Amino acid sequence: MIAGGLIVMLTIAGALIAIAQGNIVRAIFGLGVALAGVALAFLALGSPFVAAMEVLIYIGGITVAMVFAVMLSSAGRKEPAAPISRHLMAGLIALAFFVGVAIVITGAEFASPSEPASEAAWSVAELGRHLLNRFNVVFEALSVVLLLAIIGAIAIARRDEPEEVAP
Amino acid sequence: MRQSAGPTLERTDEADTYYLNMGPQHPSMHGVLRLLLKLRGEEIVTCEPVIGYAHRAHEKMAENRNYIMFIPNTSRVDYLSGMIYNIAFCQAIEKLCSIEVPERAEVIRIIACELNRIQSHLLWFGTFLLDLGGITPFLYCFDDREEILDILDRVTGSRLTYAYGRFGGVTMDVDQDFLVRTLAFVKRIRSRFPMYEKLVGENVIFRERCEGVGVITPEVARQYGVSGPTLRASGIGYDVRRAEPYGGYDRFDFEIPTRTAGDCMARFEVRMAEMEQSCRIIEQAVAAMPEGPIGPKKLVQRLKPPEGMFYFAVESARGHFGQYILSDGSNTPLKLKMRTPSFSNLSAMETVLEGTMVADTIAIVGSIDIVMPEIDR
Amino acid sequence: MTIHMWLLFALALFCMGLYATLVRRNLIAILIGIELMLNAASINFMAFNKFVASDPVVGQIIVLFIIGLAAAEVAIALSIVLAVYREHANIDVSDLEELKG
Amino acid sequence: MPTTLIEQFGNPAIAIATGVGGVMTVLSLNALFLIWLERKVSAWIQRRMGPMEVGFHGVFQTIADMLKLLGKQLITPKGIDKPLYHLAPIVVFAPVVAATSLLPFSKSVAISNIDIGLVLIFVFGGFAVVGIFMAGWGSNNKYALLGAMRSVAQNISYEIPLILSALAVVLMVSAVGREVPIDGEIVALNGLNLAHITMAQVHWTWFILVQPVAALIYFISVLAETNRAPFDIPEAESELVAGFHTEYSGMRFALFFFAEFSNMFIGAMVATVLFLGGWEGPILPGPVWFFLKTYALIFIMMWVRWTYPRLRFDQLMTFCWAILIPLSILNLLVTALVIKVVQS
Amino acid sequence: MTLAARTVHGFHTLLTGLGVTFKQIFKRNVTLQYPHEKPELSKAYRSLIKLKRFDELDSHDCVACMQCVKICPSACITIEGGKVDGIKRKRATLFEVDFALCSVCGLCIDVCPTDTLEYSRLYDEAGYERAWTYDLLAEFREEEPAFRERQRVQEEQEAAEKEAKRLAAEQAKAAKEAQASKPPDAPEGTT
Repeated sequence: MIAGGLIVMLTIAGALIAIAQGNIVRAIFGLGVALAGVALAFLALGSPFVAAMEVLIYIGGITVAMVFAVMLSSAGRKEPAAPISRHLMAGLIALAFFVGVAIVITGAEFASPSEPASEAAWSVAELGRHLLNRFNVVFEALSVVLLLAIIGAIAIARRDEPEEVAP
Repeated sequence: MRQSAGPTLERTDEADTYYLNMGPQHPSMHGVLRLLLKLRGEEIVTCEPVIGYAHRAHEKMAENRNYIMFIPNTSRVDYLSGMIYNIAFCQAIEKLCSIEVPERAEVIRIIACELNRIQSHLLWFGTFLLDLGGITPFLYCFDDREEILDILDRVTGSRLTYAYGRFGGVTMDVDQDFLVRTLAFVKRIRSRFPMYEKLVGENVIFRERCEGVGVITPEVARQYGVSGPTLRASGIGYDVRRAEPYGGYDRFDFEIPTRTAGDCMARFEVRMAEMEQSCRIIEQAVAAMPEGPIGPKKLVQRLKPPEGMFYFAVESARGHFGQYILSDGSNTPLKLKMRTPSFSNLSAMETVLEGTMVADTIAIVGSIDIVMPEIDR
Repeated sequence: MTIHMWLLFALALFCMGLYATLVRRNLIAILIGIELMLNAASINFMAFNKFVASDPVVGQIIVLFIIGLAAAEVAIALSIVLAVYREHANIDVSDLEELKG
Repeated sequence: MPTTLIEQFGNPAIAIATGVGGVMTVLSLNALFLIWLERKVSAWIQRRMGPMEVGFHGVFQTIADMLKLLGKQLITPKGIDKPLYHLAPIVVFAPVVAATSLLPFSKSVAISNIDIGLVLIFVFGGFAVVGIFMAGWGSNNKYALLGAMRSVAQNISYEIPLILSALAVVLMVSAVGREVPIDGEIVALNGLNLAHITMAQVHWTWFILVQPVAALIYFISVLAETNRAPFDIPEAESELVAGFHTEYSGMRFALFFFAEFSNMFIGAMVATVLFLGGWEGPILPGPVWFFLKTYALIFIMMWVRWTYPRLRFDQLMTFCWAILIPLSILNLLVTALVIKVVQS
Repeated sequence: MTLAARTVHGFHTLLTGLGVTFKQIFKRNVTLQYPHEKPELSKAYRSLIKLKRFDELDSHDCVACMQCVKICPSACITIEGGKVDGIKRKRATLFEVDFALCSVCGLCIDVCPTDTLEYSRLYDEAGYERAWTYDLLAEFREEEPAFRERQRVQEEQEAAEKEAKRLAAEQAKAAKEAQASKPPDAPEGTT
């Protein structure tokens, strides 16, 4: 329970930095903190492997790529503050969404599975086996998507003159 | 923009570029050179060398003292080939005032100068590798270089800033031991060349860093007055020792190594080959060492040079070193202008560095072997 | 923590992401918002996976899928950021009007 | 099977405290020794003596340096991004401690034993990148920023061959199919568990013998990941002064330095586990073998550093993407094929 | 060359490099542990100048001719002296060298008419001040009166000898002259 509270606080604090910080690099590092919190949440929810992947790909890859893009594009300049009306509107939408869905969630009843999954079912081996048998399509689709994304990214980011592509 | 955290990549007049001050305090800038680089990412858009941080007014000092009192200054202009500069000044004055130099003194001078040239090339080799990130060859070179310094120390008493030359000769005679040790050194350095070749010359990383990097075309070289090994690496076989022989160099048999590629690798090869040629000269000089006096008995102090302009050039370790003396007939030069090779070599960098990468800058500036005090004087 | 708390936590994260996406004008800041929303969804999946599902593998695989997709999405989005920046020297979305009909 | 601290102590809080304390002790001693060794190795190669004054052959030189660094002023430059600048050394250093705690030093000594230990090692390796970025960005220095950008690009690129070559070993572990009794029951070895990887290499069946290419790729990638020469481009002192830690002084700098040497240590330890059979070896006890192999690898890393010049950044990237990654993919494919053929 | 061949060749050169450095590990060190071991100074070793002690004088022979002061490019030599009471030989009463300015060029040694300057074997000099003036006469100062006394005695002796010689010469000359001016007498024997 305490651990859960800490995880929630860490994540929300990181997310707050991420959305409120005008300095984009700090916002990205805030996102990193939030993602670390999410990874801890995954750990608490019983899957160390997914937590590890979250850190490896999100923190080690995605946030770093974002900072890289910021540096390459001088996007780190402070953006002009949005007009208050926009803040209000967005805040209202988000709040309304939160309240609406929160009511649904608190009112909902969730059936527990008749018998809890065995320890072995949580193992990485099991995950891998499923990924390559039952969910083979997901795996293949993901690989195709990633390949296309790489090609697309290179095609978009490439300068007109042929040069070596930045990794 | 300054307020925002992080080093903002200052926008220059061109989009995507920013300035980087490399030097005057920077680990790889030899002495105090400042390169004002305009970069796009790591690529150099323009490069502007800024000099003058080591200016000590040697030329002005020459105007305020007798010819002989300028002798200690000469080695300090280029402290890496101090002996060559020192002797060159004496040779210039000897030619100006028609002072005879005994043959033995000439041969001693040639041995000392060639040892100094090898020493300078060795130090260049070491620091060049240091710039490229290889630390160990630097210390091996220093091991060999120490040997030369010890040998020269035996006759000159100094290790770096020699005041060995006097008008009409040298200060101290060499003994048998000096000659023996010199020959032993020649043998030793010859045995070290294959090691350097294995450790550095053949190394794939070194070759990758050097081949095709920083090409100085013969046209650019001519345009900027590039000289010395840097020029010879671009395919022009100009060497003052051969073009306008001085100090008895015409008596010896040696080659002028040239390469045509003009890149860092060519400059490396030319210098390595030059060390071998210097070894050859030394061997011949030791064999041909005549007996006799090493200079006038009494110090030649009061000179009566003819009025007028006078130019004398030698081949220093870095290239064509010229001295332009304007004399009014008194014991003090009206003007002493030094034409130093590093200065011209460095001025070519503006053209050569364009479009290269930051890491190449280090390699290229390192490969032309500049000595900042020589540029600033 | 109960499943309800996890879900509310995820919801809060999602709403923060939503807010950021609506308010911010910097392309990368918007991307941050989207990432937050994706992660909120992932937490939901993991929570259901732990408390409701009988087979714990499915939820994990979906989360892995989301992570993979997010990586692909970020790669594309960042390359767009760079391309836009190169064209406009600016990545403020309100200045991007060329695609308007 | 190593018993973990949690099993020994029962109470996780005590176990964690002991674990962190133990890891810190090992890391500190190791850093002290490695810095001394680095100086000595460089001295031997360069025909010098190295530190000779403080203690016998300068063994206490590093401690003296540590004291000096402790006493130095902490200079905080102007215009920095304060939180990032101050957090960076910690973010760089913390994963090192975590990663060390994952390694099985011997059959009976290990701080933790996690089924996905190998994955976690890479996770913590990826973490350090963030810290380097924070340092480079937060320092308000162009050299630091360039260094950080180079460092991150390099680390991300070399992670690919690193993981791919380790994957070949993971495949081998399951292919060996050895089943060992652990705690009374027969368990199939798990390729992601570091202790299991070690146990798959008993009786001199080290994976370096069957996977030499993977071992070579792994070693090169470790050099690059730990920013060691000839891949020390992020902190190439002749180009970028000191790279991402240019603006750090005193203990903050010491922390970066500490992390760098510890990373080298971890890289060598993981390589020992993956390719050199970890604690396995005759006569001598497990930890001795483990550290012997680790330090032999570290010696090679130092030897390499003091021999070669540095690559240029684009050459480094080309080397990774054009040679190492295709080679490691090929190696992985061949490994998988051979295993399939042998099994059927 | 194909990429594969180049890669293999590259690795080969790298291994050769490793071989070279490995061999060096077992070679003798070339460094000196400086404060414990000191290098052997060469016979031409240049350092601060000093005054040579001549055997026949048992002292230096600086005559304060100011030649070295005039030629010194760094103007680091200060000399006072000249004629001293009691003796004829000129003596320096002050000879100071500011070693911080000196560039050890050796022109003063070359120019010295009495050859009384030479290089000392002063080694590892270090200090905390900028002023770095050496009094070259320090070792001679105490014995200076004795030297002057000796010199005075010697000069007197010389003068006396000279005087005696002169007298003798004069006498001889006078005698000669007297002889010459005498009218030619007939030899005694012949008279």
